[in-house]
Amino acid sequence: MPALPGAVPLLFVESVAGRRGADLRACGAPQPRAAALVGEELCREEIAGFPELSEPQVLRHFLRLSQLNFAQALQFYPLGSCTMKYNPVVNDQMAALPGFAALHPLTPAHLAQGALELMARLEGALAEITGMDAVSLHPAAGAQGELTGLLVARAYHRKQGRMRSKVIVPDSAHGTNPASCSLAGFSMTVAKSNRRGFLEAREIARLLDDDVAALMVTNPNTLGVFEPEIVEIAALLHERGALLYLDGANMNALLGVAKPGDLGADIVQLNLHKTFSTPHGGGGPGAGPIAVKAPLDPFLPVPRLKRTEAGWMLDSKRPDSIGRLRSFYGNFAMLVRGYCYIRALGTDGLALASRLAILNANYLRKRLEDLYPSATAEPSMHECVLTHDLEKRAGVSTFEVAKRLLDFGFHPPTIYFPLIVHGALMVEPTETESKETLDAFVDAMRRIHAEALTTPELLKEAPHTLPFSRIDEVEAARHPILRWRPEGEPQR
Amino acid sequence: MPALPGAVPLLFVESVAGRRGADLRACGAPQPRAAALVGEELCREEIAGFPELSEPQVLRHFLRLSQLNFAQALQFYPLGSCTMKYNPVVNDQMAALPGFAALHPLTPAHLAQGALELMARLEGALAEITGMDAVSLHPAAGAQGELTGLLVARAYHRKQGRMRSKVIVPDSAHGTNPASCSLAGFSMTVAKSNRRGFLEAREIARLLDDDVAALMVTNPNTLGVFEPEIVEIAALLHERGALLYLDGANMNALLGVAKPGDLGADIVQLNLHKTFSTPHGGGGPGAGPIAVKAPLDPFLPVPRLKRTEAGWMLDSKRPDSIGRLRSFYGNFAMLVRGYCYIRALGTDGLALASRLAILNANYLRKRLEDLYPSATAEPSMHECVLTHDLEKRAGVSTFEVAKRLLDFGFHPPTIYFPLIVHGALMVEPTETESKETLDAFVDAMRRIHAEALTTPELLKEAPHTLPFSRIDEVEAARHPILRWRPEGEPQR
Amino acid sequence: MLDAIGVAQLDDLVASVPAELRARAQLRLEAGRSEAEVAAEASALAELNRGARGFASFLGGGFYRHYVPAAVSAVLSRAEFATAYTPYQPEASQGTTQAIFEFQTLIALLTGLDLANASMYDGASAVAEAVLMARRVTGKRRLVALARSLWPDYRETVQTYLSAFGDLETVEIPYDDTTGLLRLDRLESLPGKELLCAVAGYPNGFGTIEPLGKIAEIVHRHDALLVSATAEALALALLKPPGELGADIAVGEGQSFGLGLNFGGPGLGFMACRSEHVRQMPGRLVGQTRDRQGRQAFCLTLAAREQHIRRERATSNICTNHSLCALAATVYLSLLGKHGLRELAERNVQLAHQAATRLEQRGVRRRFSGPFFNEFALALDDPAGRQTIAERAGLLFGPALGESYPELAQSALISVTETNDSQQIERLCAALATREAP
Amino acid sequence: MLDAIGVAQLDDLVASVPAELRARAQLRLEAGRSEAEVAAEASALAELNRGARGFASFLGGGFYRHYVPAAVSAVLSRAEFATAYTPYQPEASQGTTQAIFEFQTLIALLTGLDLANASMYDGASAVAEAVLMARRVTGKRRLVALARSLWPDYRETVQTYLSAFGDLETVEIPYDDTTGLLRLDRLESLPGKELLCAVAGYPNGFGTIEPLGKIAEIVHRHDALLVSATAEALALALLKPPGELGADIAVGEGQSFGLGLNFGGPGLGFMACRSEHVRQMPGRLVGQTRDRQGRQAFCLTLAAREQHIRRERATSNICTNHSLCALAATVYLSLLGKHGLRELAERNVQLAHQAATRLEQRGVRRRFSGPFFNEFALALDDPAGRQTIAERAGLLFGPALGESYPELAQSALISVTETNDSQQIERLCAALATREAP
Ligand SMILES: Cc1ncc(COP(=O)(O)O)c(C=O)c1O
Ligand SMILES: Cc1ncc(COP(=O)(O)O)c(C=O)c1O
Repeated sequence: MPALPGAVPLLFVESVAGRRGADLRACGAPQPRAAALVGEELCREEIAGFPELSEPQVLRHFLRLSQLNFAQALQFYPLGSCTMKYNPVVNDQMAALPGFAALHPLTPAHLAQGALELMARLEGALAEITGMDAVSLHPAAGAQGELTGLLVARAYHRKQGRMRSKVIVPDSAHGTNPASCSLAGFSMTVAKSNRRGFLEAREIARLLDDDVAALMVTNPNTLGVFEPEIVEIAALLHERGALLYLDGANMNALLGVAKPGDLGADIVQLNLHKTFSTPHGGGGPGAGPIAVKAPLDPFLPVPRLKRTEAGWMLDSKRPDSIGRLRSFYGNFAMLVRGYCYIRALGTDGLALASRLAILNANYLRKRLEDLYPSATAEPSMHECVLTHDLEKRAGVSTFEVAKRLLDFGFHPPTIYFPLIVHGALMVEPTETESKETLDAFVDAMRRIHAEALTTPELLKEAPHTLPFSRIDEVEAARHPILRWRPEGEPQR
Repeated sequence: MPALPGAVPLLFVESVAGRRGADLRACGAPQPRAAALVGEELCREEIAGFPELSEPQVLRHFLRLSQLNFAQALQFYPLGSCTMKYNPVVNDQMAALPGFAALHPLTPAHLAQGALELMARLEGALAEITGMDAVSLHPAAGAQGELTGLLVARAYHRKQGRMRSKVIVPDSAHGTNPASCSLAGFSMTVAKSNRRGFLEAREIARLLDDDVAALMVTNPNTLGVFEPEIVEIAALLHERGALLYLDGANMNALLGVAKPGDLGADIVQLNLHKTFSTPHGGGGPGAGPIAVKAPLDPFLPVPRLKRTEAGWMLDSKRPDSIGRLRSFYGNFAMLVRGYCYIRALGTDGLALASRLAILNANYLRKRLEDLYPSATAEPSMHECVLTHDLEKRAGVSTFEVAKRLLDFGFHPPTIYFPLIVHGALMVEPTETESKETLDAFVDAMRRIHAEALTTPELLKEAPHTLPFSRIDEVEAARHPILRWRPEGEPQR
Repeated sequence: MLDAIGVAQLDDLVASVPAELRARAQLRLEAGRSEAEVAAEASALAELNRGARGFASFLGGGFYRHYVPAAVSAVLSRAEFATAYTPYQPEASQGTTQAIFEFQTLIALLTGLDLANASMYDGASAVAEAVLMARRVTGKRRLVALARSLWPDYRETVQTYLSAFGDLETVEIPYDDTTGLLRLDRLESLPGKELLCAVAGYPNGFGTIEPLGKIAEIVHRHDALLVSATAEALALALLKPPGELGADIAVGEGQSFGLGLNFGGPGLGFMACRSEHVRQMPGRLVGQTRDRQGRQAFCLTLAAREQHIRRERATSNICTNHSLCALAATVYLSLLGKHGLRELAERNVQLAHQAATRLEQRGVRRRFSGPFFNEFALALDDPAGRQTIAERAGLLFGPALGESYPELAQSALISVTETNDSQQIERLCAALATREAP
Repeated sequence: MLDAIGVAQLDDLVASVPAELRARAQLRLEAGRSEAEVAAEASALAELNRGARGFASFLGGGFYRHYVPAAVSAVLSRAEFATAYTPYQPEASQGTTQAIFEFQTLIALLTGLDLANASMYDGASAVAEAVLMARRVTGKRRLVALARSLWPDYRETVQTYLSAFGDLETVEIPYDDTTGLLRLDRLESLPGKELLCAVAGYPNGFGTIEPLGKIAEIVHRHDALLVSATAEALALALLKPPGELGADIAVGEGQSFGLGLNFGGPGLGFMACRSEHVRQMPGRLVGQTRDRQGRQAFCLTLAAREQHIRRERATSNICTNHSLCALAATVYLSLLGKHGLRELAERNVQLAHQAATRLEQRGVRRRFSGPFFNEFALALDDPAGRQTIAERAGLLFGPALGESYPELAQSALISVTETNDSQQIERLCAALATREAP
């Protein structure tokens, strides 16, 4: 038990036979043996290796583990494309209200009107923010929103009697976009970004044919650039009967700045855990609502909210719907948070949030441009992609710059993405960081640049001040150990 | 912003003019100026120097500060006399229920029956545990319980027409005992513990006269020894019309083991934050109920719980009462926790808790006895007081042993207390620590002993691995700086 | 800051967005609210959900009412866990990565399979991903057999995920009308060479415990894979583990493990499989490794399966998963531990069987005879009418089965957990056995 | 472990307790309960407190209804703060010590005094300790003047604390029946040489704002100390600070600063004074210093005043204080900040004055004419009857003043905070102005 955060033994190693934590049984009369009731032959032995710990031990275990994490609430976390903004704690408090948290999903609608009303209001707000006609809160995350949107596109075309098989995706796209295309049964055609880092209408015109179901594009794109020809591109697509799918993961740049619907988008997914500030949870849960233009509404997944005389209900009788992609309707606990966030900021707050996010990104870009030039000359929106020449000059990689940043108490930016930029550092500061924090980050980045040239081993061996030194990821992949096994039992 | 926990600037230094966090005003029509309503001449200017920070900044500030603390939930914290046991988190959750947390103290009794019922049940449970007749939950902490108890004793004697002026307190007593005597207007007579570390009836007999109002004694005493002659002493006192005040701060040794009432106690205070596991909060809030024998009941502070036909109410019409020592009735939020704790453990759990606390203390004592002999040959109850010869052999003080323990991730024991033991280390492991933790502590203590003999500078300069090195307490007292002042403004 | 950038005002920064678009982007929402107002409004909405409190509930159907120990939320609310993201930088994420590694181990132990991933969205989507995974493993086969007794939303989700693939066909295996169990003979008679995988609930959508071992035998005879799908994960503490019975991929919903209800989301999809199939597995995986000092450490691994590396050839598009839910399950399972979890499962069985027996004594019969864990289908003349009567008596139960199974219009589910007690069971009996018309 | 110790069984360890005592110590409580059962039981008790929800409340009288920002509990629930103890080891307690130092500064700024301590139990006990402190400062004087307009529980607490000292006498300074303010003339006429200190509420127990500056002038003319006592700490954000007006010791209740109501406890006693009196101050004090590397650091200091060092000659017996409550206030005050706190105070004033005006328009008059912050006394024919009428209309107000002030049997307090709104005020007017008999 070290003084400072440090290694914590695995649960299974801390386990001591016979020890126990919570006991959830009610006291009561002795009962018939459960195995006898269910059928002895159906029942297992006790689970060998399952942990046996007291409640204080369990709590200490996880609290000590928590001490090993960086997190937005504690550190600047400018992970590009992830929008690690401050998550107001009141939103967590609201989601935990028994009226929400203890509500069973199959509660009769008339006993769940508050939850349904909240979702209806959220759908309305997201429609207004995106400039779209209909919203489904169904998808569990951005990627599932993408899949949902693409299946909607497929169903729409099919209903029109067209069986289109291709989706155009720019080379700068986030990995989920091509993966979603495959999952939705489309083949993917790659559109090249131009040298300035955006998509030209020309390129789309070149690729467009009657087999193209949609173009899937992120805007601002992954270089942080607002796609200047997007309206023209949308027109081209629509002319050929194709749809514009807008990946809304970067909506944090567009609140009150541009509505995807006005840009010509037919489908857009939102990542509530980014733009609408639901906490990221170490990798979810998030929520990935999708919004569509009216003609696509019939194809949205079931269930859908429906207003009846008796109030709101969830309707699954929608013949053209693509069906469902999960149980129930949406990651409700995250929807509560997103709803509260929108209410708190309101019209002006949301518009200001995007503008401040853009301000912060451009401030960082400007203050670092001599050492880490932007990958594009275009103005940045809410994030900027930086480059450097340290590899050439000092044999120091982006990866090593990132590791060194840890020593300064900053979570590194997203690295090596977008793929079209060599050694990219994708920095998204978000609007909730103060100028002082940005300045401190600038100082660290500048100092690291100097170190790279003078003492590159400092970077190569970083981090130096964390509870763990460089962790061997190659070894992990080469000899995968994906679970604990009792001493003596071989890993398989 | 360092990677690891480290210095956090003061709020006032982080402040930036014009920045703001929470805005609690409701939106609404513009209002008349408040100062005009109250009277301009009564109102102040804005508070120069008051912090101006955004909500994310405030949260990060305090989360980072939290990282600089040791705490029971994270570290072994064997602070003798303080009973730093595990605090079940469900108890915090219960205290935060709106039905408790949002209840105004002046709510009409018929709308607050749940709170009153809970307190009545708690009083009943504490009476049963202590073997006393009546309980008041009024005092805010142990020390206030002591004062309350002594004032009750004073009022009792006065009612009998006796104006007694002295209280006998053993030399081993906790500092609050003599201080409470003074505060209650008594002069203090010190009783000497014998060489085995307990109080002899002989000594009391020697000191007893008709001016003695009470003997105030902790049992088990601060050496962790059960006072063997306590029953005899009680009899002596009662014979002379004096009372036995039992400081119940060490009740964690006595649950289901011995009832103060059976030992002859007339008054006992309990520290809910110790025995009954309410969290210590960095120094409170706690709760210090007092329990008395029936003859003292009329003198208990007001209000008192009273059962009427309409249910429970708080009664302040008690002519013999000593009055009140605070507003309202008890640190209710702590009472909820203590109540839940007692319910969860129940008869057997409480009795086992004390026995395991005693087991753990004796285990540590035994495993360390060659290097750190116990200050007494008597058996230990829930804590043990250890000594050492490192000062003689290596010029290393108890203070330095304590500082070195920090490097091993352990909060040090209470040191230099009780005053009657030279260089004491007062170790109270509590029942909620596992054998593995105790063993790790033993290892650290043994290693430190070896270090003291071989590399004493390791101890003299400890701690080495914490965010802060040795902090200069002497300087703090010599030139007190008790608040931040704006740059340029002199400290006064 | 504007000066540093060299612009005059905030709006100059968005000049790359055509002015006309910006003008139209003006939001028509309400003005912002103070925290107190937002809290008051959300609380008022929460209060409107009368079904969330004051009822004795026997609702099941895929999400289960279990007590969540306070320590779970104490851990989940740690900002270090809640406000971190996917642990791309392992040195700054050992809390998250180790917890996931522990989660993977716990799921492997529960399912009796070699390994598990870091989480999926929920049970239904995990089943769909399992079918796609089975397809990658088995190659060119065409037929996906879904037990009709599988949860309806799981079946529908599989259908949606497969809808994009013209070359795949699903076939439904009926259930036995008496036992509520999958018809083994109908599985047997499938065109074996074309079978890719079969999916069976465990327990199934009637709460009934499928004979997984026998199903596996048939499926393996066809050289296909068996996917088991568990909605009530607590059952795995008592029932033989799917892996031991021959399931190749075990998926399910981990909501029972400390997540609460939350009106249906987030859930916790889990997925376990055999080592040899790991490279076809979707989702994040954490592996054990070492740091430079040789200390045991953990990091994301085998990312070559994933979208950010493999893009259109990834095993899935999943990116954000349900990491914090996996943490909740890890804490929950650690707290209950080997004995507590088993005893809790037993308690659920005891109460559910007590309810079934008491109802039977009052003339309300189980619809199916198969063995069950903590949920079972009742035969009821008029489920909706009964629900109304029950509701008046302060009771909730269901879902009614008619909407998903027209042939079971006179049937509804009852789920009994440790949150119920004998007295509630008696009230339920009274409500369901009374002759009163709704 | 028993082996290591060398005993055969657990009970051998308590052999030093006579067997007969042990036998009688057998507890007659109920058996232990599972966490779920304890939670269910406590929740049921909480539900019985109908007054905690569903009412529009105007209850005041020493504890005030203010919105507590969620960030406060997010910080307070950090185990590092909640489960630490008094920071005896500063190297392991910089979180707690720095927060206390910040708290001391905030209180000093609010009260306009040089410095403040780490906290007292509550407002009432802080007043009592302030009087004892004044006694240590002023030496052998005899007379403690308490404004009758001071909160009754504060007065009673002072009486209790002083009851042990035969050499001290308290004298009550009456209030002006029209203004509700302390009678300066009566203060003036006290035997000056014997006066130790005077204590006045600020605002006082009728919500009225005492002319502290004038009081100070008189008290100082007697060479005595002035103690100001504030129950509604929020008032200090708007009113001239007591220190500036001449108070020597400013004490009060900080519950308004993020603590919530909790049926009256814990509160947060605060105490501020002039530098020259610091060595007579009770309670913990944190001071700034440095560590070996010269980094700014904090530790408990001036402990020579305290019980663990000075024992029977300590300035107080206080040990455990209300540290976590002080942390709550520190977080709260930081969140609101310079502007937010002021605006909140203004909002309280506006609403309270709006209520007073609207009531007046409906014929319900203030009992006193003195200036007020967010609380005032009303003249009511039958306060208890009115409370019953109000309660039926979903309203709470009070306390009625008759119990503590027999001469004010026809009066009750109304407290109006930001948690109220115009609509609630109208409902209150309706309930208090109606002619309906209770
Ligand atoms: C541009 C972009 N699109 C899509 C996604 C996928 O969203 P999710 O992680 O919620 O599935 C991300 C998330 O990282 C993203 O950055
Ligand atoms: C033996 C003893 N008595 C009394 C007290 C005083 O209790 P409190 O700190 O709750 O005022 C303590 C606390 O440290 C103690 O250990």
